[in-house]
Amino acid sequence: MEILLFGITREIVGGSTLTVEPEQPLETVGQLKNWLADRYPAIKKLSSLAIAVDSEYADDAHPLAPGQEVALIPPVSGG
Amino acid sequence: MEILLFGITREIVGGSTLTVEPEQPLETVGQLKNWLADRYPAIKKLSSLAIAVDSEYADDAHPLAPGQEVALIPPVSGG
Amino acid sequence: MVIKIVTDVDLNEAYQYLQAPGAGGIDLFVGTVRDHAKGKKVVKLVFEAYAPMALKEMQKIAEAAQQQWPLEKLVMLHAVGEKLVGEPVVIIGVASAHRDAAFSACRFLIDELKKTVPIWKKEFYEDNSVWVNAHP
Amino acid sequence: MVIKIVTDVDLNEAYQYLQAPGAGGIDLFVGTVRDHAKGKKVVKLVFEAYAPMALKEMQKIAEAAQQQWPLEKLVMLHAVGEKLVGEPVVIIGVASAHRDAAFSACRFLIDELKKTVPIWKKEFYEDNSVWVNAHP
Repeated sequence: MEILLFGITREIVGGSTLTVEPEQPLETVGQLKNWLADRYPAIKKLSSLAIAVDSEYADDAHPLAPGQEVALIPPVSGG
Repeated sequence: MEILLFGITREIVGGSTLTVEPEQPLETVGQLKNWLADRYPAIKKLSSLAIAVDSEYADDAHPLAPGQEVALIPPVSGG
Repeated sequence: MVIKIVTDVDLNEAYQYLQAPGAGGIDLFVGTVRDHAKGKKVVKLVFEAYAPMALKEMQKIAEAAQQQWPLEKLVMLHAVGEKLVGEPVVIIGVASAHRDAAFSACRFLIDELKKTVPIWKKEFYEDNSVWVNAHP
Repeated sequence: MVIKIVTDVDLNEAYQYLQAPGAGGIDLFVGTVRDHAKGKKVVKLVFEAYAPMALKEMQKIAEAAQQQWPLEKLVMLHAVGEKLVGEPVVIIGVASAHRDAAFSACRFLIDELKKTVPIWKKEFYEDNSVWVNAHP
């Protein structure tokens, strides 16, 4: 699974996409968040972290499936 | 005394200035208002009528004196 | 602070006056001629001002706003003469460090302008015309 | 309804989209780059957007505003890329028959935009830079 990165998460990971290759399949948004937090401690220090699936905010229970567009949404600051 | 007229008061009187020549001197704004109301019944039908003396709103007790700029201010509707 | 009574109000001119490095939020209100009023079709408006007094009253309102909110810049432009449907007749603009002050001050300025500034609007419908607010 | 993410936001373009014969009040909010933030001198800002999602979220906010207020026209323009002090970064505009709705909707739109739309701002000071809101 490849995920899109923006803002500070792009800088934390060091690239605008991240290829996620877990040992066990990540079935939900919540599992993806945990996987990321384990590998990138800096992510845990953010004020918040949301995940978008197919460009909609997705809660922790949201299922992940092949072919989705998944993106990390660190705290927004537009305007 | 000459007074400036605007908007509907200009149309009621039929001119942009009115020369006020009272039998007895008008000493206050209130007296001027009464004088006008007597002569122009249409003025009494307005929602309100204010008088400006030297381009400031003046209350009924405000004294009138030669050399002042006096204007009738019918209900405003700018904006 | 820029306060003017003019033949034509211009949005770009207003925006120009609102430039300030300390400003983060600019709120601009533009009053335009609407094609209807009180259920009737409006053809045009004509505005008349007692200009020296109107400018003084606008100045007072502007100073009141500046006392109440921390404003970087403030502009009030009002048109006189004939205005057709869609044309702008008044522009109020405020620049402040934060948007809260900009919105609140802009709203205050247009509300107060409508209450006290000696400017009069005649509405022309298809069959007659009326000085707005003149009668109860 | 016009919603865009662009390199440069333009006030005249926004005003153009707000023309409507039934509109009597137009409120425009322009967010600009302020020369200071949290007591530090700001040199520039850089904006980044997840554009397809940002447009969707802006659309949702716009629809929510249209349900809440009777709006004639609505425009939301947000810039991306590098912006210097004084430059506009976001323009929100609303046209309505009456000013109450225009002010309220404009305020709602900018407030909601700041809460949910996936756009990120990096503030560059003289000595360092920070992604705004990233950390508690």
